[in-house]
Amino acid sequence: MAHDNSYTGQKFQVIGNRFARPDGVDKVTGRARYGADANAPGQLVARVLRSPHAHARIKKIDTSKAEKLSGVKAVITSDDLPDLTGGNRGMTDILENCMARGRALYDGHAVAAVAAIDEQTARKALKLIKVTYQMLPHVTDVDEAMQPEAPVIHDWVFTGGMEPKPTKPSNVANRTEMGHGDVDAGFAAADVIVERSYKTEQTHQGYIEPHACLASVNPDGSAELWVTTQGPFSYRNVCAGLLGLDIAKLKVTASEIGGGFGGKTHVWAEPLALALSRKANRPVKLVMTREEVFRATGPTASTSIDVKIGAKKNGEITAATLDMRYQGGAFPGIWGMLGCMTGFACYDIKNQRSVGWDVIVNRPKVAAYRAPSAPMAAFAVESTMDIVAGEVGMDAVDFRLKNVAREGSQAPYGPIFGPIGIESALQEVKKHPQMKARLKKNQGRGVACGFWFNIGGQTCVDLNIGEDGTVNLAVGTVDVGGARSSLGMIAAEELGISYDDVKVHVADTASLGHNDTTEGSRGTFSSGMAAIFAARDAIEVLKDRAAQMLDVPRDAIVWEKGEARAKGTQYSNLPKLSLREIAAKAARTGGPIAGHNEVTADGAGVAFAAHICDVEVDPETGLTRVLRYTVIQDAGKAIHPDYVEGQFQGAAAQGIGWGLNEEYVYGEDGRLQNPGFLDYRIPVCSDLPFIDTKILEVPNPNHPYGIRGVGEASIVPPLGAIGNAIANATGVRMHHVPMSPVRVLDALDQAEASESQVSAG
Amino acid sequence: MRYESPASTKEAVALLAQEKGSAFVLAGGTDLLVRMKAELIEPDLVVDIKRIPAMTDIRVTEKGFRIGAAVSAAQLGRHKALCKAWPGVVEAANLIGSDQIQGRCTVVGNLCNASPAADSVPALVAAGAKAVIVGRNGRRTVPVEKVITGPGRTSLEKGEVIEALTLPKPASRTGDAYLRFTPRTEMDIAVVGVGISLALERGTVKKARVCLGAVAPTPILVPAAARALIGSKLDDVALARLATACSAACNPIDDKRGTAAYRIRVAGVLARRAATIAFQRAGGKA
Amino acid sequence: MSNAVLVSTTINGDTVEFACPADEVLLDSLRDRVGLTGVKEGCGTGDCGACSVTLDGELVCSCLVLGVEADGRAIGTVEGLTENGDLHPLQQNFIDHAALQCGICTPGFLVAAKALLDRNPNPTETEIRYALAGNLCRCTGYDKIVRAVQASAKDLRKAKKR
Amino acid sequence: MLVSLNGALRAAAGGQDSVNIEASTIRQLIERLVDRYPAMAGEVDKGIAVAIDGVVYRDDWTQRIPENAEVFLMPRIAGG
Repeated sequence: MAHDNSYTGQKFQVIGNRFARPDGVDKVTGRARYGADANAPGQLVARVLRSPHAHARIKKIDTSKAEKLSGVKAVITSDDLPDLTGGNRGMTDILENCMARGRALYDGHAVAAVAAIDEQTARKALKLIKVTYQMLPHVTDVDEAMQPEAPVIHDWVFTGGMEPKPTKPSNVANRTEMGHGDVDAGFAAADVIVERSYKTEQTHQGYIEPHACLASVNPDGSAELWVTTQGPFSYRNVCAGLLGLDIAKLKVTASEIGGGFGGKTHVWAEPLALALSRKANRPVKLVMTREEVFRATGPTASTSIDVKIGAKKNGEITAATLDMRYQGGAFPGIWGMLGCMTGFACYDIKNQRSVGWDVIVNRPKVAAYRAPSAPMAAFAVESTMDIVAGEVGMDAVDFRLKNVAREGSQAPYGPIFGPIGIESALQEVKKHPQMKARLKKNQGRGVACGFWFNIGGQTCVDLNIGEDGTVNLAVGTVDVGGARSSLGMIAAEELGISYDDVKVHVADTASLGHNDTTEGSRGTFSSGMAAIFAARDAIEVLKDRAAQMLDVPRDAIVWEKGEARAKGTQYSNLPKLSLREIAAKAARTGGPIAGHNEVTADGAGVAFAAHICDVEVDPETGLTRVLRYTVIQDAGKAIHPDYVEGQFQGAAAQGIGWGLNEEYVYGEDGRLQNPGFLDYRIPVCSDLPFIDTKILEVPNPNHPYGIRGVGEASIVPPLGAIGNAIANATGVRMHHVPMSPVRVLDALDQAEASESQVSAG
Repeated sequence: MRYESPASTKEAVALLAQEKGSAFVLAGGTDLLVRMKAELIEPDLVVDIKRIPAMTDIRVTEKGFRIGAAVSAAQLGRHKALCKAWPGVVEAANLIGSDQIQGRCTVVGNLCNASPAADSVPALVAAGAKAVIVGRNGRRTVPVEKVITGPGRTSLEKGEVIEALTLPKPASRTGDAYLRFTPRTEMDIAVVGVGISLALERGTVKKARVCLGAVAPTPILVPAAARALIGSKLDDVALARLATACSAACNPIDDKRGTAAYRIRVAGVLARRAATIAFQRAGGKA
Repeated sequence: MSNAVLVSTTINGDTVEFACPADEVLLDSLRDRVGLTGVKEGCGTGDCGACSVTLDGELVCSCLVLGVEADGRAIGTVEGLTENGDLHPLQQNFIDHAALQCGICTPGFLVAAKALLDRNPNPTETEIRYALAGNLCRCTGYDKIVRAVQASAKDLRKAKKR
Repeated sequence: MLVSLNGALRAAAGGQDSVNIEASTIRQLIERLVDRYPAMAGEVDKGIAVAIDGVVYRDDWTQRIPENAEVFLMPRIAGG
């Protein structure tokens, strides 16, 4: 896409400042309405019955007693959700994940649902539903699921990406291979080769707001859904498809969203709420409990990864390979593929090969989690990079710089990088004061890098100018982290007006054209692009109107600093017309003044980050505390620096939680043992230090302002940075994430044991 | 479910004794309401004891302290005399949950919930706390370590409630401490907890009580650990013997919060650290 | 509603009556019966702090209080933080310091931070972090929240001196 | 024009890591690929992206492909 790049590097009036967000007051006063904050007349309360078994055949569901309970208005099972997907595998997987069809595939899989007049009645009704299960063998570990003796979860899964195609079904949905060059020759040329294996456990996005919606289906086939989602348009399309509704007749309104991080990109229980509403012919409110959120929605993959890196004595990497096994829960995923595409992206490695396996297990269907798949691959690569640096006797940062990807380097997924920021980020690392902070006993420092693609996609905005000259910008990308401020700033910048004169809101699906889900750090990138074009579209209308008002030819009008002016000496006595003045006369100069844009915002700039982490390890308990932490990331262009920093800090905090303590713990019985915030330990305020940030701006040439997505890349480095810091503090390398006290103490013990063995021998 | 908030202990006892269905005492509610939410219990009667005057205050008595059963951990933390006399007990109580939980949770509730990992219990046991139990047949006083009989089980009989806990007036040169291990700094359940109180005479440990939490089905008083300290000036040898005794006394399980081996190991480590703090608080010099 | 109990209480200074089942938690009473949806549910088990309110001045999780317990007591929620229509310094500083992203945890943080500053007008960074440890935030990494609380403490101390 | 293939697309093209195809737009490129390798249709359904001279296009099939451009075909990605 050819863009006008003249704005890159221009002097901005509004962009780069720190304005108050438009939804700020609502959110600090409790007025903002989230998923669970809407009500409708006559609404019912929905509750979902979930399988307590990891894998079981559902022989019978007897709902008769529940149906007879006073106050129960609808009970549904999969029979109420006939398969209308026409064999579209992706859609049938979603349907089956929403409610089990003959088989419960994981602990927490929905089996039936009720709608009743109140919560008490709904709970009571669930207890009256009798499900007869026949237990089936289950598997929850990614490596075990790949073994030939493992129970095969789906008989229709034949590993894709294999030549020849396998003749027997297995739990391996796909094999993906990426890379370039000749790795065998590369390894042959290496002076040092390091091979290591790593494991990472499953984590959850952990948004504080549970999934919640209010569904209302009318007998005439029209329907409304108020829901906390990252993608109201995608929710609309999927729900309409699963329920057989017309897309235009299902209006989805995205509520304020209490965090998503990828977990609210997919439908979970929303189709159930709609089906219940249809059956009861009343509005139905469905709010998940925290336990349901953990057991049945969007965790990320757990992994098992082998990495091999070869280098010359001078530090040049000659070859590298990754073999990565990602479990995607009970349905096929694309997670191994994403691991292949990101693992080595920070480095210019001429001979590289990455193989990813997508594995099915009896766990909930994996959803995207902030730079999905990249943190695990990066943990393996960044840990091994430090080991190789040690083997060749180089400083770990210098070793990375020696091999760093630059403009012209080939990405693991094929293309050649344009201008990118990882080299600058590593140079900033070297300069950063944290690198000189003194480390005491049991303290250590680690550095790691991270990459994420970012995406663009279908986008559509409306910009409407009121008669007082204030501006409404309607966007279709949900604002998860403060994007409304940035988009308002962009519109103000283009129009040349004050930020206070622009109000941005997120439109419902009936009021705006399709917008892709807010994922892949695309919100500000793509809606920002559309906002620029919509503003320019409006400016053309403003110029038309000004020409009329001044009675000059259209092409004599120019737009500068929020004003129309007729250029040329013959017009020098004419006044300038402000946007406000033109807007006031709109009714008599041709009607409403608006700007629109529909765009496929391709050309998202890739994002890179480098982090510095200082830790202290208690050698007697294995406890690791983060002492200091710095994030350096390329933002292309920071529209609102506060919220860019906020993305960096939030992503780093999630990565730290993942690295140290967060994990799904499954029992032998295949049940999740810690579905709550007490034992699924996300970092609390006292666990973290201030997180220092440094925003780099290497403009993305494919965006008019040079914007890159900033939301995801900084969750990628923390796992490796922490591992490297622990190794620096203790001399012991961790191979299993999270690096919890039990695992660290165990590793310290093993190291001591092998050392004493060596000295004894 | 029926909710009652009687004004006297006697009334509370009568309500609990007469209830034919399942009856529960509501003090802070920080465990009870969680269990109700999870549908682990469905009470027919809940008796709120927070409007019973005898249960809602901390009294300084001739013998020491009397802590009402409905006194929140936050109240304990604000009681200067108690903080001075039994800092270990107060710091243990103040480790339970967040400030929000502190505003509600009680040490008696912590005790009656009978979790092996209860934070306040090892400190109370080490301090020699006693429970004042009231039932239809009158009141009895039992050492705190006799209250918990197993995970989630107590020696209270139907209709009995704990009205208060008593703590002795500490002898001079007494110090106590509680340490727990958790992966997070706050908002966590103890993987191991150690409560120690000791009394010195001329710089030497004269008396000691050591109680471990989260390493057995109930918090356990470890006499061998106390013996390791008595007669010592808390030198490295004594501390090593303490650690060994504590680790030896553990009978833990592997669970989602930690492995048995880890608990055994860390029990010794924490015991050493807690003993050092208690020793300093008692005025001892290493 | 079976076994409904009439509760008479004070919320943000106003006398309020509502009827609720005896086993309903205060969080649900506030949200569903009184309409104070600024009080958020993140977990229902006291582990996230999104439902923080004050009960007779004491900071609590409203998910761990029964609605009936509120009878005769005084409750404070995020909706009561503004005074005479003006934002409380904490509210203003949360906006100014970008201390919220998604904002779902914000009401709980504000109520907890106010409870902290009421009892300790000049907390250290560590004191702030421990006092707010019962409030989970998944968006910010807490950095800007701690800074906003520090700035508010300063503003409030200045206002007091005047 | 040499079009490099990545990931599952290699298997769909019988294991080749690049193919020779003449096309002036993304649409043309994809249509001709599917004609030649029917297995590719399944991959197109799952979603693919095209990188032209380093810029990744996920959706816009009207995009023109300049002569001598460096073209990579890869699976379409998602994000958080």
